[in-house]
Amino acid sequence: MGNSQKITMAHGSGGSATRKLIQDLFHKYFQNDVLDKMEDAAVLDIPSGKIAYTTDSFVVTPIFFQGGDIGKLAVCGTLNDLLVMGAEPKYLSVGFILEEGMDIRDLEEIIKSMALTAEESGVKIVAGDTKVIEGSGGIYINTSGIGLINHKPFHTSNVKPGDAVIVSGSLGNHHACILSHRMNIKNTISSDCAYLGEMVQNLIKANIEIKAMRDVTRGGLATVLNEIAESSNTTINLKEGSIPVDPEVKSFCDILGLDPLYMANEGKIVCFVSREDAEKALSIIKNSRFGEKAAIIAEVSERENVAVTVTTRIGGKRILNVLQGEGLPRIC
Amino acid sequence: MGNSQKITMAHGSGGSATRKLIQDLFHKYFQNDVLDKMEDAAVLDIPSGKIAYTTDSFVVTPIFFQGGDIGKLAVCGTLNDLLVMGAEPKYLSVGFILEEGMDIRDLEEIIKSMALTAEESGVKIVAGDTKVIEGSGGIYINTSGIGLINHKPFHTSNVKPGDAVIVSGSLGNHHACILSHRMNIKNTISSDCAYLGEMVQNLIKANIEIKAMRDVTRGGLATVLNEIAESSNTTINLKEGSIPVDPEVKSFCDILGLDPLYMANEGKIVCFVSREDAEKALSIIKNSRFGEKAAIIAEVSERENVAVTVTTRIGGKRILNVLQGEGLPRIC
Amino acid sequence: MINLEEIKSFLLDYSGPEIKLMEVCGTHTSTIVKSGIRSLLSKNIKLVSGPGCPVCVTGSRYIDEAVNFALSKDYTVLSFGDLLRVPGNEMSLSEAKALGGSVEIIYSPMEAAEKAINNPEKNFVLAAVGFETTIPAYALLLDNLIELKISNVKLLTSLKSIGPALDWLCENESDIDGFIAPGHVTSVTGASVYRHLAEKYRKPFTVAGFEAEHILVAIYDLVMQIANGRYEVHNLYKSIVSDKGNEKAMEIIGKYFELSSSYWRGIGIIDCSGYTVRENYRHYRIEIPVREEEISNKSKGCRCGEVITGKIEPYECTLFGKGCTPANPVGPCMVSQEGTCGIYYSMYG
Amino acid sequence: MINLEEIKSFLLDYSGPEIKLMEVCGTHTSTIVKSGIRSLLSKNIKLVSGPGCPVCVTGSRYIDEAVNFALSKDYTVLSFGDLLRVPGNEMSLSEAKALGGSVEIIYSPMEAAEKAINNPEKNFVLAAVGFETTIPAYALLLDNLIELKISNVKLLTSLKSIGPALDWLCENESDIDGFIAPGHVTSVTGASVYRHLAEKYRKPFTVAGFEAEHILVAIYDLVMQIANGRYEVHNLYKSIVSDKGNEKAMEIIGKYFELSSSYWRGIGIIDCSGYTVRENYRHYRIEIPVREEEISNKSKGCRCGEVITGKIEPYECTLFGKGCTPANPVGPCMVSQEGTCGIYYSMYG
Amino acid sequence: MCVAVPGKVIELNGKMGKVDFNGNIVEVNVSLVDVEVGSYVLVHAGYAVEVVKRELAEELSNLFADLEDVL
Amino acid sequence: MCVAVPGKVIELNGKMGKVDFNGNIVEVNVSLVDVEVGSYVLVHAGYAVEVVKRELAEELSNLFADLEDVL
Ligand code: SF4
Ligand code: SF4
Ligand SMILES: [Mg+2]
Ligand SMILES: [Mg+2]
Ligand SMILES: [Mg+2]
Ligand SMILES: [Mg+2]
Ligand SMILES: [Mg+2]
Ligand SMILES: [Mg+2]
Ligand SMILES: [Mg+2]
Ligand SMILES: [Mg+2]
Ligand SMILES: [Mg+2]
Ligand SMILES: [Mg+2]
Repeated sequence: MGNSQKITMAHGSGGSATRKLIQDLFHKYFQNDVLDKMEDAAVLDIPSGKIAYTTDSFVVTPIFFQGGDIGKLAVCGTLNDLLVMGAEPKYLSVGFILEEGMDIRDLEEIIKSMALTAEESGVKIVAGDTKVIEGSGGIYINTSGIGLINHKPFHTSNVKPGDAVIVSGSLGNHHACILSHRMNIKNTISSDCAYLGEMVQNLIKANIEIKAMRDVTRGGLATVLNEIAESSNTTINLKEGSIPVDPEVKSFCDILGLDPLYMANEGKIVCFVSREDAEKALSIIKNSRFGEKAAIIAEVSERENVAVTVTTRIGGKRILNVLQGEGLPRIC
Repeated sequence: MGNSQKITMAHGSGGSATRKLIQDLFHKYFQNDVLDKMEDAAVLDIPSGKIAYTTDSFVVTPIFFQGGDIGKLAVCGTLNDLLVMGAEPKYLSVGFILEEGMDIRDLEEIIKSMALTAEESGVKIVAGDTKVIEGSGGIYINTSGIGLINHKPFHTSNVKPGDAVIVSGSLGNHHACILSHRMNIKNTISSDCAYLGEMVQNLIKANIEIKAMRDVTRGGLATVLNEIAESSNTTINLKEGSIPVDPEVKSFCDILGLDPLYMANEGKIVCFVSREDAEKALSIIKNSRFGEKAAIIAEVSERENVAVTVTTRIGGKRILNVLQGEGLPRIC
Repeated sequence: MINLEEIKSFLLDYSGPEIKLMEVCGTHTSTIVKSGIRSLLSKNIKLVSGPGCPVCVTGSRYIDEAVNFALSKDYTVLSFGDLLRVPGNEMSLSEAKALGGSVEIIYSPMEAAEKAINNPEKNFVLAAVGFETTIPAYALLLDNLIELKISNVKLLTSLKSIGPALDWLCENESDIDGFIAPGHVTSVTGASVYRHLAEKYRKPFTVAGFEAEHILVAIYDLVMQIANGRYEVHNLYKSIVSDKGNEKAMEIIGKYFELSSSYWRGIGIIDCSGYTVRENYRHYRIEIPVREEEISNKSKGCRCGEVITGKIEPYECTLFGKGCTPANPVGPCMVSQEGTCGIYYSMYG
Repeated sequence: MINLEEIKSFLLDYSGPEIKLMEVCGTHTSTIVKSGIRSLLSKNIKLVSGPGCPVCVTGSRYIDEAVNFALSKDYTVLSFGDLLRVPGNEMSLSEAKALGGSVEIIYSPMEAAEKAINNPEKNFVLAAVGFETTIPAYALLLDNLIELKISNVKLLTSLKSIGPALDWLCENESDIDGFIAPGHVTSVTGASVYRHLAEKYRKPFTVAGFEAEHILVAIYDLVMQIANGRYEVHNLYKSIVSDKGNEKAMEIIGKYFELSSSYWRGIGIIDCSGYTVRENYRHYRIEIPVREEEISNKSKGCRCGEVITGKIEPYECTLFGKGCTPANPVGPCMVSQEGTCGIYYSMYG
Repeated sequence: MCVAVPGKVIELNGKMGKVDFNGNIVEVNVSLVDVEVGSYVLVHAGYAVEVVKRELAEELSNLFADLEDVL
Repeated sequence: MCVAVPGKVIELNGKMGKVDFNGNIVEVNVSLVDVEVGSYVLVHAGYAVEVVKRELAEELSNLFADLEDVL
């Protein structure tokens, strides 16, 4: 039956078609002791202490891209948000909003990818929901996540003058990858979409005191650094030449007049450590998965009247503001 | 500026327009010690033990209706899912997916309503996210929630032959209310959208042993009872005459050929208790907020070859199956 | 005077010769199943369902036509919800919609006029199916379209007349002993339309309402008529149905529509059993040729035709509940809220 | 031979008479700001920005026209992204889109042909803005439309020629001492177009590329020319720019477009400063009258006109960063990626 | 399809009328029946099919008398 | 608007050509320039505006000589 290959409104009815979809796809790939109970809420055993809790929705098009898909993105994005608070991600919830006409085989691929990413990251998907809306075959995914905090949580307010800023890799790859699809520019740029658990774990194991950490997503490095400078009341001084950008991405940006500092990444963090720890932290990151191109890109100083400054390639100085105006749509 | 009254793609950029939206609306109404930190994840203190964790997305149209709005629904829906597992709801995350063209004053009303409902229910909204997609002014809300389980969790597998089934009020009101708007039928049917914390608290305080509990939402009573019968391996025997349905709702259903047993509710639970506790539990529910029309509607027996049977008004017997085929779209 | 309890015990204890009654109307089927009426009858009284669900008797080619309009960028199809999941030879309207075709659900044909006024740049095709109960609504729509000079709505018709179908059944399915006549259709046509059939085929017809009591009383009446060798037309839905029906309604049907031969799924072409828009209003009609249809590939193995004609009950079809469910229907009888297979599936699983 | 370091120290230490240079091109403005070039110049060397952002010089009435097409059910507007948030008298294209208007972003005018072929049932209006760099792309599109007999695309033009605008500036803003000429426009027109202006107004013109080094060298060149009383046209972007420009490109512009008077926001109507589609291709053009415009209500207090003509720097406008930000722009200079106010805002906050 | 329910006419306005079904008010085309405000009509697909001669309770209680009439 | 970047022509096909910008391949209308495969062109809004006579590194190192020429 053609019916079985596309999502129709019936799949969102809450009745038998919804049940079948849940059994054939979600239940099949996401199975674990908690989810399998199929109750209205998952019941979890939590040791006393602090937990981290976050949510994000993912609306990217195309839904499949070089280096990932919307499902992998939805898992990694939320896990990284937990990670950068110093938490060990444990549990995920997933909410699907499917547009009528969504290809069910595509949905299956996405679900497989989520299951695989969750498994590799050591987290369980314990709660889920599916709704169907009218539309033209799109998919939107919300994930929320819970992580356990086993040590002092990272907080942007810990950042102090003298600290060094490390970025874990080259900038703009995810954004450039997504836009390449959309604008029909052929290249081999791959999204950096990844869960960075190993990298952060390695830093913690090496007793690096992480002052603050952020994943560099929507709004780009410029936006993240501005937020941290504001919340720690410092000024961050960026060295333009030190910022890693892949040549293919650089050229891609030039074609469209884009700036990698404002572009979204999905597997990059900035990490604030003391000047003393900087080189050691850098080398740990460089030796971790997804960290080869890491670099020290900035230092923190006493608050001047602006949040973030850049020393340019030719020695000029300028302010780096947050992303202004319209970003390009649906990158995450 | 007209710009400030409608959502545009810029509000989803992650840059300054997103920030302004967050500050002017989410931050303004959802303020609390955790959310105010504006980190990538909320850090929460949790006592050791069990927690309940759930998620749901809400895609109802119209977004404002008699008795509620999509925001109130999104809060109550997730809180009720925690409640029926025996948890005390504590924290919520909220993910907004906004379509370009969404009226910002409408969004503000929805956010206010969510804030009010959360406050009344004693829960904090501690994590949030906003994305903008192309479209025509719609809004989709995902909530996830965490509750603390302070006693034995309710499980559908606890249901045993001899148990009585109580429904906390009349059926079909939410569904009828939503459809009335859509079909331009004028009536005073109001959605039953409500958080049932007090009712459940009262049952627990009175030491009623709750075997299992479910909120009766999408798919209706028929679907919920079938699920519970399956997971407890019992048969549930419903008495048609005992099921509360408001006359106005009944007539509404007759006009459209709908069956209240398959219609969605947003403030109704079914509660399984032993035969001995049934009358006491019923009177507690009747004396709780939103419980006036509660009734004992069924009893549980040893598993026959079907899950749910109905004794009809004229004394016939039939099977009550789960919702088949297409429900009507976007009721929750 | 006999009361309900007496009728119930009579029907449960009945041990006379086996009787087979047909309820023609899908809404009757629904009441019978929802009220568990079969559990209240002796096994010597058998109820079978008839061709009284307009969706179920519609041919797959008709769906194909509607699907083509939905998929074409130039047209929007307006349809009752029930029709959406009926499989055509390629796909259903619901699948066409999922593929980006434009289909909007309506609840009354008269909504079409409003939609047409509000969207003058669009062209609407109204998928017009139904019996005499519904046809006056299409006629009233045409009245409205003409009055308001609306030209962007056309009717794609598969409109049926119940009388000729019953005639065909009496002719071809001689083991049906009596008919529960459809209450609402009869309110338009009048109960007198059955008199000629009753006499020609010597079968009783009882017009019934839609409460469980109506059905029980009608069954009792038919059993008694049969027992007594009578073949009369009885009207037991007096609050609505009269002998001559709603003459104004029949008149407006006649103004805009004319009888024509029509294809019935599972039966074939029956002369003068359908209605099409009259030639002088052809601007509002989409022509589709009346042709015999093969069972389509999409519904291989479907025995809808036999279900509709009371030859089998749904569970006698091997696909019932296996290859064919309301979520994935093979035949139209599984789709519609009035389709016998669908009703049986949701009540008996 | 002088090197970069020597030039940098010369420019930083320069203590001669105050010099005011205009970079005409928005992309130059962007390099200057992004590279922090102002921080490398003596305060006696002042850089002001010119009318070289096509979005910034477009009148509000033009936006109104585009908005009307977007809101009409019959048309889809194709536009470069930059134009979307420019306020018209009622609203911007972006607001029209949020209200359900149909607007699609394109990256090259030539995409219009493909869209037109793939959507024959739609009518497209291409919002065609730009200088001589971009106009050949519209000409190539027209070539394509004619060859493929595509008739569902029309151009709504606000196309500008940079030469007449510079003439106007030289005439009216006598305190500009020299011009950094736009590298890419000049690659089409040829560097020779400035010679007549240089001599008429005794001002030096230096054509520069878009790297920071290009700009520094061009500033140095202009300072030296001024110091030495010279007013020559120098081409310091040899890899791209020639004296005579791209003749094929100028030819195809001439084939499809003719010079016409044109309204420049902040300046007014300048004779022969715009291009419109020639009469023989009128099927592809949407007529809009050239009129003087009042400052619209929507941009009350906006001093874009003075920014564009180098009279003030953005932060001298009282709305800058307060009522007017890229998220809520009052004037077009705050909207475009090449708009001086927008560039200043994102770099200097 | 042939779902039809009785309601009370509460307003008349030319061809159209408002019909009340236990508090649910629907716009209905009444041009095919002779009614006044207060009449009960059977409504199907947006139009009044027939005037209802007696209410449901009355209909059911008279049903057995009707049966007796025909038997 | 006037953003334009140089790339290398890697394929020609009548009026159209493929241009490589450090691994980014774009379809470009090349009808207004005289090029062969291997040429560098400046691309703006989907068409090749001009042939690039020397690469960026060369351009920048020659810049000072060019300056000397004009000064
Ligand atoms: S069960 Fe399905 S396949 Fe069988 S007769 Fe009914 S509709 Fe046809
Ligand atoms: S800051 Fe805004 S209002 Fe002021 S001149 Fe620039 S664009 Fe106009
Ligand atoms: Mg988050
Ligand atoms: Mg995130
Ligand atoms: Mg983050
Ligand atoms: Mg759910
Ligand atoms: Mg849930
Ligand atoms: Mg729920
Ligand atoms: Mg629930
Ligand atoms: Mg987020
Ligand atoms: Mg269509
Ligand atoms: Mg339009």
